[in-house]
Amino acid sequence: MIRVQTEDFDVGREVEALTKDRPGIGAVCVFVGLVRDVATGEATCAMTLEHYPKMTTKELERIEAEARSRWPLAEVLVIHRHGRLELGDRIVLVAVASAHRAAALEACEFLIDWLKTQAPFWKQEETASGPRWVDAVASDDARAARWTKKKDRPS
Amino acid sequence: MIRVQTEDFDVGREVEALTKDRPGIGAVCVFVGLVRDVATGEATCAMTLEHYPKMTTKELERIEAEARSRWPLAEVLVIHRHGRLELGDRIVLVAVASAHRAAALEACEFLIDWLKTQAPFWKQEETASGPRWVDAVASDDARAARWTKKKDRPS
Amino acid sequence: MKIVYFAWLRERTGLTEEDVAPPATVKDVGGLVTWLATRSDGHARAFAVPGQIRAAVNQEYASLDHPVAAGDEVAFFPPVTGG
Amino acid sequence: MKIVYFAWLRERTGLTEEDVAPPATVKDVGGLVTWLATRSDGHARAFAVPGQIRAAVNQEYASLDHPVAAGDEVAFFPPVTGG
Repeated sequence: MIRVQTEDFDVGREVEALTKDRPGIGAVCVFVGLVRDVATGEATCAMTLEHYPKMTTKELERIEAEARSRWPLAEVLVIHRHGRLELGDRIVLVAVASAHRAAALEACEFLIDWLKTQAPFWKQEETASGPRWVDAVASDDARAARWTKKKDRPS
Repeated sequence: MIRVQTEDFDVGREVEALTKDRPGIGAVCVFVGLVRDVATGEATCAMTLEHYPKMTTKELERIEAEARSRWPLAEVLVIHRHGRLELGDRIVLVAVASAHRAAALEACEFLIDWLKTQAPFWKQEETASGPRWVDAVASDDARAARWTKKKDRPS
Repeated sequence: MKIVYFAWLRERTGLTEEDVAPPATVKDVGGLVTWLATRSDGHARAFAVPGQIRAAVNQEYASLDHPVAAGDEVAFFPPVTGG
Repeated sequence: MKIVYFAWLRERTGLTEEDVAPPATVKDVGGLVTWLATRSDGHARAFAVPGQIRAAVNQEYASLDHPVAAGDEVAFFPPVTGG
């Protein structure tokens, strides 16, 4: 399931809802991304996330479908916030539930790696010297590219 | 931090506490293990986890220290329950907070892989044909052994 | 053809979107970029460094040789920084 | 020397722990296993398949050639299944 929203989310409640009455689930892997203090080397107090609404849901659903085609997953949840977020605020949640931990761990990592390089979001930070668009990071592309090389876990 | 307890834990509250007032944290990776229905091929309704209290904390602290020596981690939390647990109950929580996602994801996976093969817990399932000790799984040893081959992420 | 802009392409062009009717010689994303860059100083600045620009045609990532036609929605934006 | 048992080793020996004074010929974990197995039918059953047994000396994993001495706490249990 994909949700794009301005509101915060409750990690515990989301994980609970994901596994409730699903007795075949033995493992849940959750990734939470937060606004941190030095994303670009300069002190950050807040950021604004802009996105391309018509494309975002489409792209996130495509990424979810790709994960489901690679691993046997019981549940997938991606929540991505947009709008203005302050230091320490939650930005993104990826939660994957499966019978076994390997699938949950690998799919969670796959999803966050692809989100970083494929989901049409742009971050503008507020710094002491004014607003500043966050540049894409080459290492994110490299991490995502690992998954194109083979079906399972990259080295 | 290591906690071994019979009581349940609240995933959201634990993650919140881990990151609160820690502005350098950009990523949290969480693994939750649950009692599932067919752990050994036979329908399971509940299980009892026995452990070796004097050794458990020592061993978990050793595993945490090993993770901290391999990755730059802001916070590590492992909660492992013991006693009787029913279908769908949470067994274990591993939560790792770091500035960047790679460290959080890899350390979380490392910790759960090592917990599975090193933490002195034993599971006895209640099945229709009576109680049954869960056998160790060779694939768990293989997953854990990957981490001994090189310092970073195994293939 | 509808053009939409995000992040600093939106700021430099001063536009969130615009409806355009490029000449028939504009057949793909690359041709569209070249043509759009002539529309104003802001457009020229927005499209100054092609390597920093990504495009989507009808909400799907598209390379420079991807065809464009009347009725398409073409988006321009910097490399994404979500997650 | 204190011996502690877990899981089906506890069930088969019928003991959670016992204090023992093995002869001086018992110098390591392997020697201790051989000697303990003679103490009762339950002990014999518990130690019947050495490959399924793990040991810890003073709460640290120990192999068969790990030395044991008076005052040690030696634990025997099946391969762990936590997590």
